[in-house]
Amino acid sequence: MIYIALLVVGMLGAGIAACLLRDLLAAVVAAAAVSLILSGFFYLLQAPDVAMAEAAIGAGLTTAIFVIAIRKTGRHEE
Amino acid sequence: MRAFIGFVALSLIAVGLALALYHIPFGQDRMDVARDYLARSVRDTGAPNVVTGIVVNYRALDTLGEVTVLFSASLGVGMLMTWRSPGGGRPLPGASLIVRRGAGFLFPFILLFGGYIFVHGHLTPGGGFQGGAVIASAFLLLYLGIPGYLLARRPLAAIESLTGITFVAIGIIGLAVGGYFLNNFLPKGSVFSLFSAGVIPILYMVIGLKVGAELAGVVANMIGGGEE
Amino acid sequence: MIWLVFFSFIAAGIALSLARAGLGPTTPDRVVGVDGTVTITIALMVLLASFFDRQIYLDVALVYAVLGFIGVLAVARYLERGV
Amino acid sequence: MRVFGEVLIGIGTAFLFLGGLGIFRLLDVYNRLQAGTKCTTLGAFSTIIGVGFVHPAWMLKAIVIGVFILLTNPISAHALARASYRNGIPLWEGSVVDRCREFEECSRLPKEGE
Repeated sequence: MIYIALLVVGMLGAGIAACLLRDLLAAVVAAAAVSLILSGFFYLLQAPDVAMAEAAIGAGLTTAIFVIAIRKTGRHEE
Repeated sequence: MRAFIGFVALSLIAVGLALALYHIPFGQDRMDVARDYLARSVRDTGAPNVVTGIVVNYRALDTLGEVTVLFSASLGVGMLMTWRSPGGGRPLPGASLIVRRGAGFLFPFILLFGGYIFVHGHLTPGGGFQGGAVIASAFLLLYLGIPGYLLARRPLAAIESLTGITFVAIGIIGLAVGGYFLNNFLPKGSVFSLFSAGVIPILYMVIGLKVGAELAGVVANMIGGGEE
Repeated sequence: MIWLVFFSFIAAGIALSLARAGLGPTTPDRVVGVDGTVTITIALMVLLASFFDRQIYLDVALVYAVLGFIGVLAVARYLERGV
Repeated sequence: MRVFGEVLIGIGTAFLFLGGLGIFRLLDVYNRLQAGTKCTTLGAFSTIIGVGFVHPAWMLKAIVIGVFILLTNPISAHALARASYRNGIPLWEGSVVDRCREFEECSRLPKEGE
């Protein structure tokens, strides 16, 4: 139970950080952390199919696509 | 001011969700359909993985829709980003020797792993979408490790189109043989063996190749896009 | 009983790495925190597969072991102006 | 066999905890990367092989996972360390040796925005 509470707190903190950070690269890293903890959650709830989809998409592809988009636009939010 | 409005809207949504979910007891199945699927799926489809049985057999038409959505998203990215040399002609600093060699060494293994995931989609967790994402990640690794790498566009488009046609063709054969679209017309085989579950492995291979080609196309378009 | 010890160690490791990801003054610090969390999570997933006694759950850990470094590599190549 | 596997898991989880502690407590990016790569790689490898010993039928897949961790973790750590050094992220002020400065490979990049 306490482990699940820890995971929930971590995921909430990372999600709020992803919204509030002005440095978009750091926000992307926070979003990657959200995806990681979410995948762990699906795993704990014994849904390995969904956990695997979240892992395959969230580990490499979304981070890289966000990073490329930041390269094309700008790193800091006004 | 904008942050305040956003906060109010978010709390309204949260209160609404809490009110709506308050009366539903947690952890009990509220629907008979789930129990029905669990009881019948293995016998009907021949796939021990119930999720696969639902996604590619009972709800295969919805899967066709999903693949189409992904296709149009890839098309949109391709229309927004033009196909040009990486970085818009700006010379890119090369990756170090370790990254280059590592990317080249790991690439075939990651491709093989993606293939393993979608071929074994009816036996183990995972399937076409997951395997396709893994294959696209392999190409992304090449882009990251080897600056100036360009994916050949023509085979990519050919794979996308051919797999889409194959999906629909399997559906129409099912319509001709069994009376409804995407009917599982092949013999089921014995449960837990690789060649079993009728058309499910074939459909998952088709979906995996299609998703992999589409996501790799998205990555290629994003990286190779112009800078104007 | 012994599983409780293992899971406590791993939970402490995840909490400390995530705290570094939250605190880290520079972006590479945060990436280091998330990268450490990925590695610890792979071990956690394998342990949980052993705990649930389901072999097929190992595949999820395998996906993370294969793909976990691509995100870090993407951020590193961005910092090198290589993307 | 089972006891041996559990001993390996114990060693591995202890190293994972120490790796997390190192990531949290050490003082600059490079030291943290040291803890976050060496320690957690050894910890995860030991844990996974330990699970393979507890369930002998899983050994093959456990070895595959472990080998992938051993192959991929150093690549990302190396790329991150090089990128942060070339971006001019400072070493801790008490550091006594900086061999990377002598090589052309580690030349500083121009500031963001050229």
